[in-house]
Amino acid sequence: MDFHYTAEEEAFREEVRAFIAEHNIPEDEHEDPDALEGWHQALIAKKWIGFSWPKEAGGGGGSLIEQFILKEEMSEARAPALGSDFMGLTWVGPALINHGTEEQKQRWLPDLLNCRSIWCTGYSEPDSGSDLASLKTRAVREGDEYIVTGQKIWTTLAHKAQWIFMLVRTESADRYGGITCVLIDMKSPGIEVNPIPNLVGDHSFNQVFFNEVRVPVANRLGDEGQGWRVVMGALANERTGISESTTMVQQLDRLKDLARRATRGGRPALEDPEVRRQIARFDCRISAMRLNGMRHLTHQLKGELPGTETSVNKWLRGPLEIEMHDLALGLLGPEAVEPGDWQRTSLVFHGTVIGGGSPNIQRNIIGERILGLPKD
Amino acid sequence: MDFHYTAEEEAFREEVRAFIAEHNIPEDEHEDPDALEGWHQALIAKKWIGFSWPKEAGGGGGSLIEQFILKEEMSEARAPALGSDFMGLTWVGPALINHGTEEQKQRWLPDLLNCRSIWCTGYSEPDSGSDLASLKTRAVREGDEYIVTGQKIWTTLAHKAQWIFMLVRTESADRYGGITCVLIDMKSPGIEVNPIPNLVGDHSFNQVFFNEVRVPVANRLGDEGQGWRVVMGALANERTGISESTTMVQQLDRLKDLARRATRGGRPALEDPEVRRQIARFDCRISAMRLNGMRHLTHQLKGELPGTETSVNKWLRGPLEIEMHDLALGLLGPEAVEPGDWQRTSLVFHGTVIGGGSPNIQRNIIGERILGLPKD
Amino acid sequence: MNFGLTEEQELLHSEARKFLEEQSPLDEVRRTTSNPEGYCPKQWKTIAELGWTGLVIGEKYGGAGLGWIDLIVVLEETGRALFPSPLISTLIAGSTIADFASDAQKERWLPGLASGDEIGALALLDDASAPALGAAKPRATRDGDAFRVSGTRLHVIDAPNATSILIAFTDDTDALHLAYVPAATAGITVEPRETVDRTRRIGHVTLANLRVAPEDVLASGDDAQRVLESTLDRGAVATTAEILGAGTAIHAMTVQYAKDRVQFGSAIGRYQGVKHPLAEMYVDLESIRSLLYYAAWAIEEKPEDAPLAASRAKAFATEAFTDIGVGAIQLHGAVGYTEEYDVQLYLKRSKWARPAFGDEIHHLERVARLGGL
Amino acid sequence: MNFGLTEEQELLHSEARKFLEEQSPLDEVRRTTSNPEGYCPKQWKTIAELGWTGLVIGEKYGGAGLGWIDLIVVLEETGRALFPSPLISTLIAGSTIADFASDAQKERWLPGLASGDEIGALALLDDASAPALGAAKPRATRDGDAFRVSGTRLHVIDAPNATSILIAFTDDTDALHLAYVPAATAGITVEPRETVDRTRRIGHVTLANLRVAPEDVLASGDDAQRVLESTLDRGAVATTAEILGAGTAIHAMTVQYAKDRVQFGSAIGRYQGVKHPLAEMYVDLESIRSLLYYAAWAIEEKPEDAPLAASRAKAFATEAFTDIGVGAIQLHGAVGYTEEYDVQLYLKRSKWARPAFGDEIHHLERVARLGGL
Repeated sequence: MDFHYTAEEEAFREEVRAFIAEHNIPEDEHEDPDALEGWHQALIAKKWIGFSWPKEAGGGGGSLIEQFILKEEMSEARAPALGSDFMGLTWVGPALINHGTEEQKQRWLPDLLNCRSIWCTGYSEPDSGSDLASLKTRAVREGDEYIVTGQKIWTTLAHKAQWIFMLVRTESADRYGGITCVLIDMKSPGIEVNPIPNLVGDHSFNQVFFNEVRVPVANRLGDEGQGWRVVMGALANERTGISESTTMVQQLDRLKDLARRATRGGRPALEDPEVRRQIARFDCRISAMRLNGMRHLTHQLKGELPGTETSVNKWLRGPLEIEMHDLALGLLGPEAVEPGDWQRTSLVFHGTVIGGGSPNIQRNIIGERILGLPKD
Repeated sequence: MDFHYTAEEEAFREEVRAFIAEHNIPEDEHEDPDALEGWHQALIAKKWIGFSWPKEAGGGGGSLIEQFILKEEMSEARAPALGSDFMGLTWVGPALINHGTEEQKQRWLPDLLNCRSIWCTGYSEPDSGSDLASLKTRAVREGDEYIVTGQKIWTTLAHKAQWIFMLVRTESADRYGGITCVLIDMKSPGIEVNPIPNLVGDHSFNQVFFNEVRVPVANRLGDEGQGWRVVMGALANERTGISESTTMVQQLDRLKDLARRATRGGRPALEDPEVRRQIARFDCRISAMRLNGMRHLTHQLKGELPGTETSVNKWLRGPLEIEMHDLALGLLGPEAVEPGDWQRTSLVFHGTVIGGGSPNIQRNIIGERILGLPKD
Repeated sequence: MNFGLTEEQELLHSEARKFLEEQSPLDEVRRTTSNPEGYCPKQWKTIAELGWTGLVIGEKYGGAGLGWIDLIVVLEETGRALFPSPLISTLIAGSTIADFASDAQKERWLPGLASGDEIGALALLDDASAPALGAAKPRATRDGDAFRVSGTRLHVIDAPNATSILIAFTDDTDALHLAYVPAATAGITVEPRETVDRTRRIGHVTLANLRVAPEDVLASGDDAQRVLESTLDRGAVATTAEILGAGTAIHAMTVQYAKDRVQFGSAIGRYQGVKHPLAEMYVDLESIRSLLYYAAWAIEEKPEDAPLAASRAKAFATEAFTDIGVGAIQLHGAVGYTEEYDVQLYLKRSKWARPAFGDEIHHLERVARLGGL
Repeated sequence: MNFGLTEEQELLHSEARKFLEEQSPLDEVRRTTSNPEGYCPKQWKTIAELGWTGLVIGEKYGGAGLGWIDLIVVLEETGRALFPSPLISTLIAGSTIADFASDAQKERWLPGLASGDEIGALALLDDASAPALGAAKPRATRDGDAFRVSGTRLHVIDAPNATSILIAFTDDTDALHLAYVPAATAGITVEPRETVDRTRRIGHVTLANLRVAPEDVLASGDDAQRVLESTLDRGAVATTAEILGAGTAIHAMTVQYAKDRVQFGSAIGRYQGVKHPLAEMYVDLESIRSLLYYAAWAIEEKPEDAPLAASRAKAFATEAFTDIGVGAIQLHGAVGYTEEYDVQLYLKRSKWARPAFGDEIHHLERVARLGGL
């Protein structure tokens, strides 16, 4: 066991810190396109967008430990995201690298790495939430084209994306084997995007309708029927939960600040042992998330298959979000009825939690794939 | 809504109180046979054993509200049980009254009412816990006898009982319809009783083996295949949870006493708001149990079918027991490693909770029978 | 012994529900609450005609002359419907005046409160964790036989729409006084505040050298303490009734969703991971109902039990409703936190209900204290 | 960066497990713990020969010269096996002396502790919620260059079998001192106490005018505070290691039961009401492992992190193990609380582990304080 870093790793960390010192932008400008443009250009110059991708694909070829250091420092500094296109970099790039033809890579990867495209991903459908493989959107081949008809839901950023990376059904009988991955131009005739505002009125989700949309067969990624494998493979380099734990630490710091100025039963909240214990419990659990992530990273470094370990941290996060918000709103007291930061996140954090798969799914994965209990 | 009682009901309550004042015995003598003998004789004279049974069956013919008042006063006074044979009075008597022949009633009821018999009940089997209807002990008819072979488990007091009231399988194909109720003399050849001590070494459970035990057909209660109905019918007059809530109030009082003398983080425990809140939460939940029971009783008084309402209080009790013991052991601090009352009940209360059906079963009953969710 | 509703109460219950289902379905609620006043004066007039505003006001003052059980029966339904109106504040103002004010004060206020022409508000709370028993923050000086009162009360429910307000203040001898005054009096300013739960309106109430005449004072000294405590208990019980209705509604929506939504080949309600939380919510709602009924009964029939009963009900209901709100959203998955789906309206209500008339911290401490700790 | 075990540590791990499975299965544990001394001297000798008692003692004193990660690897296994022995106390006594004592003291005590001839005990705690930092209750007066110490320590783990004891006391200037003394010294009495968890032995230690010579004193003043705090952290980390092993064992037994037990036509592990609690226990155990590994690493490699890391580990593990114990019994149903079934032995261990070296109340407060609150 050794938490020390090599001299090269320490040097890389210093390089990241220097970069942040020079280029980081304040949190309230994270939505400002001009500020972000400079940030992105600096990242592109470093090849830190697509840092984990191999150099021959135009990526940074960063080692696992370097990726970890980069992400850790960025979260600590509350820096903007590593690129403008989360979906594209998380799903589309790795899938193209693993399954794309040379032509496909040439066509899409450079824009991805240079922040010149925005992708959305089409997995969920109205009747298939946790149960992705029950998707029904169908693609029927006609010559050199697929005719795609169906609908996707919860499609983040579909109203801004140029492309959608999505799963369609090319054969109906086979649950997994009938699924194919296609990349579709969002300007194609027959696509209609309807916003789904969330409970505080923000628009990030959409419903996307496909009415006989014509998609060149050249836009198919992988073979017909390989879609499930293409998408699941992109998950191989899944999150360790370490940067999530950094976010949670920052949230805990805000909660401590709130506790320092709040009252509880007429006395300063910090004189209430229950408040202190609750915060301490959050601290322990966040620390566990971070260290679980480190053990997971160690397994990755040793070349062991990542498997299902991320479910552990995903499950830890849900109750943590709920309980931290519960305490925060309690500390706010009557002020909790007015709009504010904690009030807002107490309404929308469910999205974060559900976004990682419903809590029941995480527990099923642990129970069935790790503990070997029978499937329900 | 009216929590007042009629003059007759108040008079009955006074009668109960006077009885208790005269006959009650201290808690540390509740196991003393001599002390109990006097108590039982006094109860028998009042017809308060089998108080809910009709007068023509030798019972007290007490109204529902009188039964409630009797039980309430008895629990408040921490008096001994209303009779020596809990199983017999709860299950066997009502089943005999509903389904027994005149001869069967004459044979068994008087002993039950006069504390001259002890019954045990044979439902659970090694492979059928929550799933009672999967029982396998079989009874094969030979002339005027059944030949019973199989085993029962968790048979409380089998080592002291003269009789067992049990379910056997007379037909294998029909899950519910193949079950028959028989009453067997525990001295019959072929019965073997093995003790199952619990985790603190107490002996109340047994395993009972039946090896070709001959049982006269006259000992069958109800028709062949009616066993399920016979047993479930005996539950019709189920507990409302009110006397359980009285027990919980007494336990809460003990917990408050413990909190008054304990320390927490180096200060008096009662100065710790968390301790005060936890105890207040228990108070609220126990109060809810009691009032839920009153609403249930009101439904019974109005002649509405009792149904599944008792599941509500059964589910409330389990977590309450767990959390109250958790706080008690925490308050005891290092003393919790030594034997003592709270330590003992912290080990054995699970029996109380599981005895009422596992917590999962209670939630299934509520989810399926009350909320109408699909069966699993 | 009868711990249930009478036939008349059952009828009131189903009529209230029917009325609200027809007149104020949730899309109507959404429309109404986007108006600045946050309620519909026409509907307000209608419920006043139905007798709701004067439920517990005597017939001689134009009220229905009913009791607190009837009141919670109606409030369960307004809670279920998230009916946006200043009903709770108006009812409690009327209830307190009817039980504790002088005949002259009853004459002055009760007919208007019963007819709905008056809309009440209760400017009583210091903060949610510690409602203002003991010395109230607004302070008064003597001005002949009147008082001059200055001070602020935050987050006063229904204040923006109120025509009259119950205030509490202490004089220079630290004696507590309660007074009921017209909202339009010089020296009273109401600053409306935005709320998470748009179906409720709140505001900060500032008293600046407000003149309170002797005839405005409802109670003074120990009397005022008693009336204030009882008024807050009534508020807690009324809020619990709305919690019960709202909690039952969100639970029913989630049960229905669990029956309809199919995943992996089964309705998700089949899975114990969905079924069991729904069962637990049901147990909580049943328990809230029992605690609430008893507290409402105690207000009228056994006032010495009312403080403990009210605090038990509000404490339990607050914690349970907070959990039910979050749990219901989770069980709905993504659809639960869309703007369009109604379940979120109830989640927002749970955020309002928590501090209203004392949060769980306040009421649990009171349960502990009244329970001998 | 490597947050895992080395190959040597993995080997130690599997050898420890193999040894205990063979030499100390649970029926053997039941036999051993019914003896008065509560452990098997022959097995003690064997594990000493395996090097366990001297794991973190240098080779020059006859120890194995290994580190704290190796130590927790072994204690995870003794916890899993509920191995009854005074190993924890002996290891911590050795670890503290090795790290903080003078050379002469090391010469005096380490060979015996390494060889298992000495059995240690730590008579340090005031009560579980507040381990005795600051002024320790036993008080000392000066007697020439020696001390005379009187006072009592309750519930001292392994005291009935100890041959030497670490004590803490304050002198008449309120300075703290730590001393390591032979248990057979005149003035020390050990009163064995019954325990819920029969696999552990505890006793009350009374010091009556005990003479402590200068050469017995390990540390004084601020030094003593530091050594005492570190010793208690080591105790907390060692206990957490045994919690991890015991928790993993009871969890594995329950998972197996859930696979084997058939009800309503399915193995009960299929139902989410069983599957999900088992998944949550797994998450807790993984988290205990992570927190524990880091705390053990910090003791040697980053002592400034050790107090927070140790308290996080013990606080989290204590609460999780308490829940796992109760949950495992519940999931077993009736069989879980029979004497015969082994799962109850682990439930009893959870009752012991909770207060040992500070309960969750103590450690959570420490986490809060060290976290800046």
